[in-house]
Order: sequence, then C-alpha cells, then structure tokens
Amino acid sequence: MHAHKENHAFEPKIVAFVCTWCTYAGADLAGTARLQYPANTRVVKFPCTGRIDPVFILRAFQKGADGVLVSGCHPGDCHYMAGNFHARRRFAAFRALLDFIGVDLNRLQFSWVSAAEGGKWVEVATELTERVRAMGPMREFRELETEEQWSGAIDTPELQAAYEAIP
Amino acid sequence: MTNTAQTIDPALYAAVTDAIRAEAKKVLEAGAAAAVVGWQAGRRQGTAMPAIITDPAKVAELIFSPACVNNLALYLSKAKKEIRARGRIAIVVKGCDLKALVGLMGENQLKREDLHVIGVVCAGVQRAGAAKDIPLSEETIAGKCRECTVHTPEGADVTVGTLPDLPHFTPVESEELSRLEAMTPAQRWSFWKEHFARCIRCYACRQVCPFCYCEQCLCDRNRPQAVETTPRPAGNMAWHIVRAMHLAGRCAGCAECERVCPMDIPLNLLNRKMAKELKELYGHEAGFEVKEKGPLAQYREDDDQSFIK
Amino acid sequence: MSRIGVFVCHCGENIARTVDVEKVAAEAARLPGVAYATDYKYMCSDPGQNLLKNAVAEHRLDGIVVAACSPRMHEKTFRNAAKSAGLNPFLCEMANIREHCSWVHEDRDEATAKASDIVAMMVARVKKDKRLVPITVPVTKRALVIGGGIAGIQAALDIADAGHQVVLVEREPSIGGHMAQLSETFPTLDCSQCIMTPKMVDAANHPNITLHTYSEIESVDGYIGNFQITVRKKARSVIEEKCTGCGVCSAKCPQKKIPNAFDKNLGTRPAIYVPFPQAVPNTPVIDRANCTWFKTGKCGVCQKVCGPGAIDYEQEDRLIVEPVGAIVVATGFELYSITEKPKGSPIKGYGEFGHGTIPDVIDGLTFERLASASGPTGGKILRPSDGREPKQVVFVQCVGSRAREKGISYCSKICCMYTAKHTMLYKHKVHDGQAYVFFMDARTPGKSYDEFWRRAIEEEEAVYIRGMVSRLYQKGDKIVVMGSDVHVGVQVEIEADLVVLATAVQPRAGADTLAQKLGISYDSYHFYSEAHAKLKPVECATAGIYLAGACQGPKDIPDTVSQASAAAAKVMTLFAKDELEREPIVAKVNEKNCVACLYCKKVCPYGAVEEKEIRDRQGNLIRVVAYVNPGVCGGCGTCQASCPSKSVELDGYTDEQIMAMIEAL
Amino acid sequence: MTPAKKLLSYSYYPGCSLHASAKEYDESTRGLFKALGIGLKEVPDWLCCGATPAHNVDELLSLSLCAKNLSLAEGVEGDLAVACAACFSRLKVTQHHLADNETKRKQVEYAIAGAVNLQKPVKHLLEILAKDFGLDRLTEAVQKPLSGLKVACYYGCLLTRPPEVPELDCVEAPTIMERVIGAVGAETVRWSHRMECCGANFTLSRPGVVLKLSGSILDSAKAAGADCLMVACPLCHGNLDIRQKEIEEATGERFGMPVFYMTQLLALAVGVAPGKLGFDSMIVNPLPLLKEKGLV
Repeated sequence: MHAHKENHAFEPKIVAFVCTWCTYAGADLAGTARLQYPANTRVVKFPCTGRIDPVFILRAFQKGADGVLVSGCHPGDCHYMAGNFHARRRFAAFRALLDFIGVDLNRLQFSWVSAAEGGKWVEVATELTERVRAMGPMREFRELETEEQWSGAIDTPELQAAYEAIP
Repeated sequence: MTNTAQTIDPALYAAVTDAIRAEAKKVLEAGAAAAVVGWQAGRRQGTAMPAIITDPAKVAELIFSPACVNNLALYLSKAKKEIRARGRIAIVVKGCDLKALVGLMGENQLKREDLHVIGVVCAGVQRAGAAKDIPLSEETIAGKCRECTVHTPEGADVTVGTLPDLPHFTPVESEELSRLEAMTPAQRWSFWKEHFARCIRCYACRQVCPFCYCEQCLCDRNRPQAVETTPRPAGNMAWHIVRAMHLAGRCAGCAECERVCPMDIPLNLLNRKMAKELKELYGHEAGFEVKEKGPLAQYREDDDQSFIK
Repeated sequence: MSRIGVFVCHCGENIARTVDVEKVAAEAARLPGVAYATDYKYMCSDPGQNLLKNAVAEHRLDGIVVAACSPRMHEKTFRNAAKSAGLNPFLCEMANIREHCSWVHEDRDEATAKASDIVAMMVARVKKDKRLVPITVPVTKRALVIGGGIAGIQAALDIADAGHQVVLVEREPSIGGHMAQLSETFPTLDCSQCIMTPKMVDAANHPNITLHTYSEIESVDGYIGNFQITVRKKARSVIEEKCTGCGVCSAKCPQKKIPNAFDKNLGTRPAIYVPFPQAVPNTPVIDRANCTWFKTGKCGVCQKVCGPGAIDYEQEDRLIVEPVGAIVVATGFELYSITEKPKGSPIKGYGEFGHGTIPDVIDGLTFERLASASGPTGGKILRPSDGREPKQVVFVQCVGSRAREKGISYCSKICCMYTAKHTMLYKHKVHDGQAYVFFMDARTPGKSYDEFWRRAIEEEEAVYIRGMVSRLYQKGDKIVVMGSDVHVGVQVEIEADLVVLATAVQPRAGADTLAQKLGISYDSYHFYSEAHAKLKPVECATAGIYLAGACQGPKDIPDTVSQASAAAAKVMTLFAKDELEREPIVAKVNEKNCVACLYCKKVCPYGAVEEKEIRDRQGNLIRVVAYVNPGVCGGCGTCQASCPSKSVELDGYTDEQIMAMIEAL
Repeated sequence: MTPAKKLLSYSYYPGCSLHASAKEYDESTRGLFKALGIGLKEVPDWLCCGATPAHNVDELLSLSLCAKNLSLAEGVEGDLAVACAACFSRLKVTQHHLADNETKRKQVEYAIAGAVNLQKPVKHLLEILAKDFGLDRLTEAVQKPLSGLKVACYYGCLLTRPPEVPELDCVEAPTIMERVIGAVGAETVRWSHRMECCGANFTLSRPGVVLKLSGSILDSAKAAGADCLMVACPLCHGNLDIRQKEIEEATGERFGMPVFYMTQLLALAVGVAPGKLGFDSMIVNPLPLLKEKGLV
C-alpha cells in the first residue's frame, strides 16, 4: 500500500550531520523497521557530535542546504563519554551567533536520537523537512555566493556613473 | 551633556606617564625585566605608538595618553616574538589589555612569572579619527571606554594612577547591541550583509587580535578550503562568522579589531554578543582570572539543552 | 585523477524495488574520477565480492564505493574484500542506500535521486581517503592489581594462573581486605576466613605474583600496554626477608593497649603487630605513631628479642618502579561513619543517632567482628560498653543509603542480606535474645537470597518492622530506639541493649586521588565509572584499566568475585597478543602549525593529549606542541572540532573528507 | 594584639511573647546586650509573626506577616536579632521560601504592597553571641562565672529545623547552646531530649499530650543530673515551667527544675543585677538554686 504522495513545488535539501553510534544507527533502525519519511535528508556520518565543526554547518548552507540537522547521542550515552557535552556547548554558542547574524534558526535543528529511536529519527527528519519546505529555499547564503564585491552596498552616484561608464 | 565636567581631566595621564617611567627605570635597572613594552609618542602630534624600551636611559620616551589605544598584549602573543626570547618582559597594560594577557595565560601562551605587569589606571582612550590633544569627551572617547568596567587593572605587579571622577557617557555599544537584538533575523541579515560586503579581507582585524595567534589560520587553508579567501560576499560572511566563533569565550573586548578596520565594520558588536551569550549560558566572563578551561572547552552535565529536540 | 569503482547492490529486491540501481550506476559512471561502475544482485555474496576484487585488478581501481546497506552491516566485509584485492581497506567506503534510502522511501524517482546523491557524496569522500594502517602498540604482559581484598586477590590469581606476572599492591600490612574481617557469609553461612585465607596464601605463594603490602601507588605514567607504576613501599621497620614470623616481638612489646583497627577498635594490639593471626604476609609492622622507640628513643625491646635481627628502626619508604601493561583497580569500600560528617563530602552526618557518642550503637562490620570466632570476644556477642550479652538488638537498615536528604541516594545493596545474616548469627549465639530490624524494603535479588531472608524471619524469628528510625538515645543502660512502623501506622519505641546500623557502603577515602593518578573517571560519590554501564561494566574509559569489586559500586562477594574474574579475563585478552592492534581512527597533530593552546588537551575525554617539547640538536627547547598518544586516543574527534587552526586531525574523518561530502551535495 | 573591637549593633524583633508571657526573656536580652555593649534597636510597629498556627491555616497570610516585618525592619540598621525560636523560624522560612518561589513572592508583595526584603540577615541571639560577638569575648565579659551550675540545654524543634533553613548549627546534634553557656562557666549535661518536641501549642487544646512530651523532657534532664533547663523559646518555656507542677502531679515525680531563658543566665554571668532579670516571674522559683550555687 502506498501512501498518498503530494507533489510540492519546492523540495528542500536537508543535510544531517550525525554521530555513527547513536543517530546513524537510529536512522538505520528506521530503515529496518521500514518507517517512511521524506527523501530530502542527506546524511554525513561522524564518529561523534564532538567532531562536528560549526564550519561544516556554514559550508552546508553555502553549498545550498536549506536546512541542517545535527544529531547525536543523548547526554550520558556518548560512546566517547563527553563528546556530545562539548558539542552541546559549542552549538549553543554557534546558534546564538547565527541568530545574531540573521540566520533563521528554524532551518537549523539539533536533536538527540539514540540507536533505539528509529521513530524519533523519522519524526525529526520529517518535521525539519516540512518546516523548511514551508519556509522556502534558503536564499541568503546562495545569494551571497552569486554576488560580487561591488554589487550594491557601496552605491554612490559617482561610483554608479563610473560603473556604467565601463564599456 | 551640557556642562564642562563632561570631559576627563588629563592630569591622570600625565601622572601615569611619570609613574610608568619610574617603574620602567626601576625594573630595567634592577634587571627585573629585559625590556619594557609600552607606548611612546607617535610621529604626528598627539598620537602614540607601541614602544619597546631596553635601555633604562630611554624610559623618558614612554608615555600614557588618550592616544595609547594599542593593546600591547599583542606584542607578547605573536608580534615581535623575538623580544620574548630576551627573558622577563615588563608590559604596560590598561585594564582591557590585561584581560587579554589573562586570557593568553589560560591558553598556555604566556606564563605569569615571565611577565612584570605594569597596570595603568585608564579613564579611556580616543575613538578612531577623533581630534587629538583635546580632553576626552562624549565626542572623542572610544566606544568601548564608555562602558568600561576595568578602569583599574586587577592583579598587575604594580598599578599606577588614581581614577578621577568620570562623566557619564552614553553606552553606545550596548545600545547598538540591543538595537540589533530587537530586529528580525531578516533585518539583522541585511545589516551584516551590507557591512560584510564592504570587507576587503585585509585581515587587519586578525593581525591586531592578541588571540589570533595561530601559526596558520583555518581561513588561509586550501585543503580543504573552509572559507573562500577572495573578498567576495560569501567568503566575507564566512570569515566573520568563523572569526567570531573562534573568539567566543576568549575575546576580552579590547575592540582593537574594530579600531583597525579600514572599512568601519562594527566587529566588536559580534564579540560583545558572544561574550554576553556565554555569560548568560555558562556564567563565563573572559579575562578576569586565569582559567584552565574556557567555556567551550568544558561542560556541565546539566547545561542548557532547551534548543535540542 | 582517481580511479574509483562504484558497485551498486540490488540486495535482492530490497534496494532494487525502490531504487533504479542501473540508473544509479550509470550516473555514478559519469562522476569525475569514477573509472568503473556497475550493479549486482548481491554484492556481499561470494560472487559479488569476487566481482569487486576482479574489478580492482582489471580497472586498476584506487578507491571503492559499495552502494548497498549500512556500513554498520557490511563495511568490514567489503573492506576485507578490498584488502584481499590489494587495496588499503580504508579506501573502501559504503554508500548506505538501503537503510537510509530504499527502505524508507516509496517513491522510485525520489529514492533513485537520493541514492545517486549518496553515491556522489561517498565518491567525493573516497577520493580524499588516505591509506591507513592499524596502529600497533607493544604490550608489556604484566598486570598491576591495586587492592588486596577478595576482588584483587581473585583477579591476581586468575591472571597469574594464565601465566602472566602480576604485581599486587595493598595499602594495609596484610592482604585480605574486608572479607577477612567477616564472620560468616550469606547465603550459605560458611565461615569467611575459612574460604578467604587459603586464597590469601595462594596469592602470596604464587610464583607469578609479586606482593607489595603496606604499599601505595605513588604515580602512574604511560598508557595501555605500557604503564610505568611507581609504588611506595612504606617503611615497615621490619626486614621482610629476614623475619620468620615467629611473633616474639609482638609478644614482648610493652605497648599492648593500642586499639586494633582490624577489630574495629574493640580489641587491642601491640605497637609491633600483625593485624590478625592469619595475616599474609605474616610479617609484623611497627606502628611508629604508637611505638615507644619512635616516640621517645627508648625501649628497643623488639630489636633485642628478634632472633634473626629483622627489626630495622632506620628503614625508610622505598619507591619501586613496576612496568605493567594493564591495571585492575580493586580498592574496595569502607562504611559510612556516623560519628562525624566526612570532610569535603556532600554527605551529612547522623546527629539524631548521637554522632557516635552512644557506645552500644555499632555498625555492621563491628558486629561481624563481635560474631567472628577470631574476633575480640571470641565470637560471643557482647556489648562494647559493659561486655554484657544484649538481649534485645535493634538492626537499622539504610543508614546513609537511599537517604537523599543525607546526601546519598544509592542503595548499598549488601545490607539487606547481611542484616538478615546478623539476626541469624545473633539468634544462634543468644538463644533467648530478640532481634528487631527496621527496614525500608528488603532487597534480596540473588541466588538463594530471598530464601535466606525469609528464613531469618520465619525460622530465626527476627522481627522486621517496616519504617525508619528517627532517633536513638541512651536511657540508663538501654538505648531507646524511636521509629515508625508504617505498616501499622504507629510510632514504635524499643529499648535495646545493642543497636547495629547498616551504614552505607562508600568508596575508600582517597579513591578520588587514586583516580586522578590513574586518569580514570568517578562519580560524585567517588565510585569509579565503568566505560559502559551495560556492555563495558569492567572496563574503564581509559584503555588498559579495569575495575573489580566495590570500588565501582556496592557489591556482595559473589558479584565481586565475578567481576574480578571478568577483569582478569579482559587483561588476559589484552595479553593474548604481543602487540595491541587498534583501528587507526585516531587524531594526529600537525606539529608545524600547532601553537600549543592545548584546547585539544582540555576537551579530550581520554586524556590522550600530552605536551611535547620540540628541541634542536643541542637540546634547546624550541617550542611546545600537542601530541596525541595513539594508544590512548578513542577517536571521537572533539579535539579537531575544537582546534582553531585545525592542527589536529582525526584520521578517517578529516576535514577534507567531510568537506568533500558537503561540497558534493 | 586584639584588633579594634567593632561595635555591634542590631535591629531587634522581640515578637509578641516577649512583650507578654516572656517579658523576662525580653528584659534579660536587653540587659545582656547592654552589658556586652551590643546595640539593639527595636523595629517600630512590628506585628505578630504568625508563630506556629498561622502557616497551618493560611500560608499566604503567614508569609505576608513575616514579609511585612522584614520590610519594616529595613528601616532599622543592623542585622535582625530575634530571640524567640518560633519568630526566628518563621522569618527565616519566609525568606527561604520566597527566594525560591517567584509566584508566591509576587502574591506576598501584592499583599504587603511592597518588596520583600530577602537580603536582611535574620539572626538568632545564639548566632550573634557565638559567631558575631564571639565566645572568647563572652568569656572575657564574665563577672560571675556560673561554675557549678549544671545546665540542660533544650533546643526544642524550631531552632535548627527544617534542615535547609536556619543553618544555625548541626541540624540534629547542635552544640551552640552548650558552647555559649559553657563560655560563661556553666557545666552542661549530655542528655537525650534536647531536640524533642515539648508539645508546643497543644498546651491549650490537648494538654495531655503536652504533659507527656514535656514530662519526658524534664525526666530526661533530671536523669542526666541537670540543675535546671535553659531554653530559647517562650512556648517551650511555658510548657516546661508553667506546666511543670501539673506534670509532677500527673507523673508523681518531683522535678523542681527551674527553666531559664538563655539570656537570663548569660546576663547573670556578665553582671546584670538579678533583680532586672525577671526571676520573680518564673513559676518554678529559681532563687533557691541560684542561692545554693552562690549566684545571687
């Protein structure tokens, strides 16, 4: 039996940075259990959330991700004892920074999904996909990619004239 | 803002200058330090620049004035590395500079016993581009000094000067921070986008920062290239985000990055914001005591995780 | 240009049903650097693996992506296949298009597109893969066991019987620990010393065991397979090699009235003593704090009477360095003292029980000594205050345990059983006596445990009162026990002759200091933390260090012995090979760029990061950098994410690999 | 040698009992503090703390009463000195409770039309004497050592409980009273019922309970060889002193045990005239004992 499938005008790209011990295994479990969720998520596997550098999140947005998910072991379950605790602080600070820069935090989701939580993985992936789908594409970083240094900000009449004078 | 008491009495700076010279002479003569890092008069009237004095006869070159804006901690972390090899160094610091020294000690870059710290009581320094040789006032004082909490450095080997009564200044930096915080994300994005678009990637901000002492900056690497190096908006945005993130929990707010920025990008706003967040989240304030672990190098099992599903 | 091979598996119908595998292979073939792409029904089958091996040879592949199931399922399989095809196994990656794709998506087009994306990401990654070789660490096949109680002795004997050298270090003058102090053991009531002392003798006589008693761990250096242990052998003032254990010195010592800690201070001992008659080694020690010679410089009786001339007043502490490859920590427990609040502990005292001022309020271990045939009363139950036989004894359980308001919330696990045992021992010795027990719950999960407890009530007539005691006070020569019986809902007052408190089991004082020396973690009570509560219950997170017994949490004797043997088995597994081989997923420092801010060291959960000095040929210090010990590194990569300049990099998960994946999106 | 002694001064909340049935506690407190040179200024217009009944009936009322008193005390300089154990307990509990509970604090602030003063240190006299003033100085001030007088120090329920609140001393085995009275030369006895309940305000509704509870306290003190009891609570005093005769009648045992307020004994030791210490208002006449010990 196939569920009714809607066609959406926009399908977001979601990048998921996950640890191998908990969330990756949780996503595997979702598969073993044949749970269904939107096909928008692309998983990048790490040993531990402690390995996930904020730069990766930035890079993902720059390279066209519309939403980013970071997920690892629940506190106390870290295979490496404390990696997720360090990650928790790092990302608390990083998301505050992104927020201050003006990135809509609805595009960035953090979660703890254990190896036993196939259902939670589906829930988190679905929720983020649907939310970002409703928000539309992440234009901000993509626009930056296409812009050039002089594209707009310094906009004096003299410069404009000079610019236009270029044959 | 109407009466004449709205300026800072320059007598403080003269008194501090004398005291710095006396202390520098004392430590150089006694051999307690191989060199004194301080400020001397700049070539142009009313300016100042960093100085390294090794000869006790030349201590009279040292000065302290509202033009002594440079954070000299820089000269112990990465610039002028050769002077560290000479032995124990005396360094003149304002309260804000001392916070950088303290941070560097926590990061294994300096040892307290290798330094003779001459703390100066500072009522404030000039903002970039202010008229020289007039007493500091609402018009000429640097933004960071308006809401300074460390006029008197704590924990120096000697501290010279007495703080005069200070006029009330408008806290422009925190007002600006509040203004930004009240905006919508989209408004903030366009604010920063506009500012960062102007960045020419001269890296003066990096060069002047006492904490940017990496041998090779992540942002100069090309395998992989995490941050685009050409001065285009995308790379600029990434550079400033990475910079703010790397300074989070470490930056002590000397605001040198902002002072040296030729494009007038309000960089200290980012630093202030991160400092504020880390204080609210983990009660951390940089630069007040030598801490083995910064806020992002440690954790508590009950740290806030309300943002994690 | 790379020559990557892509192998798309149908997994029967599991993948092929929703993913157009041929299309995925065709798209992969178009990716830059892909030299060969194909699909096959069952990649993990023998023919599938052969297909892969042949392709490596035929197409001179230098990297492989197997698009199939989860790497958690078959990564090992395909890496082995790659290896046998002559490729470094770490140049083989899996694209998970089953669990993460075909099984969770129904739309064929979407699933196919996603599968292609996943393959593209893994192709990008594999291009940045480096050849890695497993790390080998030489192993010193010699074990250190810290603590000579039943746990330490059992672990030491097991390892020694397997043919390995063991160094057994005990703080006290004799091994034996708490078990040597017990009278009888539950649930069989066999005599503790009868089963313990032979083991003590075995340990002492074992050719593979070196015994250091009256010794402590001074420092620990090194890492798994290669520890350097410095043991402080405290001055015994008796030369062990000369002493024959005749005991004349103790008999003649004029100082006789020193409270004997082994007997919980109920009996006395001389200043030169063995703690108990069956002590191993049977070599006395001079208690310098109480010895007349050491206090006044006069006496010297023991030296005069010692035939072999074994007494040496000048003896000093000695430091002995022992190289070992593995460590078993078995430091055991001590009982919570109600006399005062332990310093620096979150645990509060029991003022309502008189803070230790009532002499006939004793703890469980003191009762053991009273009941022990070799104890100070010769096994008669007599009150410490006046030596009378108590006719009413009140036992109070959960004193300190399960008492959040007093600072301990855990259950001490052994008290229910030993209190039941105490009531029986009491009844056997005082036939007209009555035992009362105040308890919260009776926890008797163990083989024959509940039967034992029921017997205490049903046959030995102990009266169990469910409820706690609020106050104890002396009234004449009785102790008034004020408590509640929550089943009946009344206040109870019992005038007891003796009160026995089942006080909480705590780690040994100084457990935290030892943990810091060893670099292992501990909880807020200072119990040592195992690496995983379920799956690694005897391993420490620090590689090469194992836990046995009550130092890890309250335990009874059977559990302790089991854990000790388990720890010994872990040590033997480690010693089974000459070199320790580990997956090379470890961090490495780029010394050229490292500025030694040591952020990595601060965040490393394994303590794997050290400071390394770089010197020129003359030996002048040039600079300091971080160094990651590959034998200790757990491979989490927290260091790399924290390093501002990325001067430390985790093999297998380098920035290049990750960035390549992100950029392939 | 000794640093300049700083002049101690306190605001003072006597509470209702000290203006009525426990007048001698008030008088002797003032006398003692005067003799020691400690300032004591009564909070103007204070109201009842609610004592033991209010919080059982209306929590908000009981918190508001104390909050009001705390805000009144704001006007008087110095930490707030409290003599009565019940007042002390209520004031401390109020501060503790409102610091943790913002909703209640807002309700209380509405009720008293002002902010709650959570910062004012509330101190029992024992704390002032033992910690602020110091036992050494107390010993120095002694004119008439109470040597030979065997005192049973009775804490009652409220002085150290509940555990998190007063932080006066060890909750279940305090020694602060013994240390204070010991400092002026008295001998203290080790006894069992220092912390037991006297029956408190059951004295009116269920006197039988009080006779039993207070009886066992007197019994235990006597068995320990005490000459007298020393208390810090007017309610305990009432039960042990006023009801003592009834207890004797009920149990048939004779106690004749004077029950002193701690300040009475301390003031006597530091030289305050016995006539000013309200010994005449005690039911069990203490004078024969004091005469016997040569203290009056």
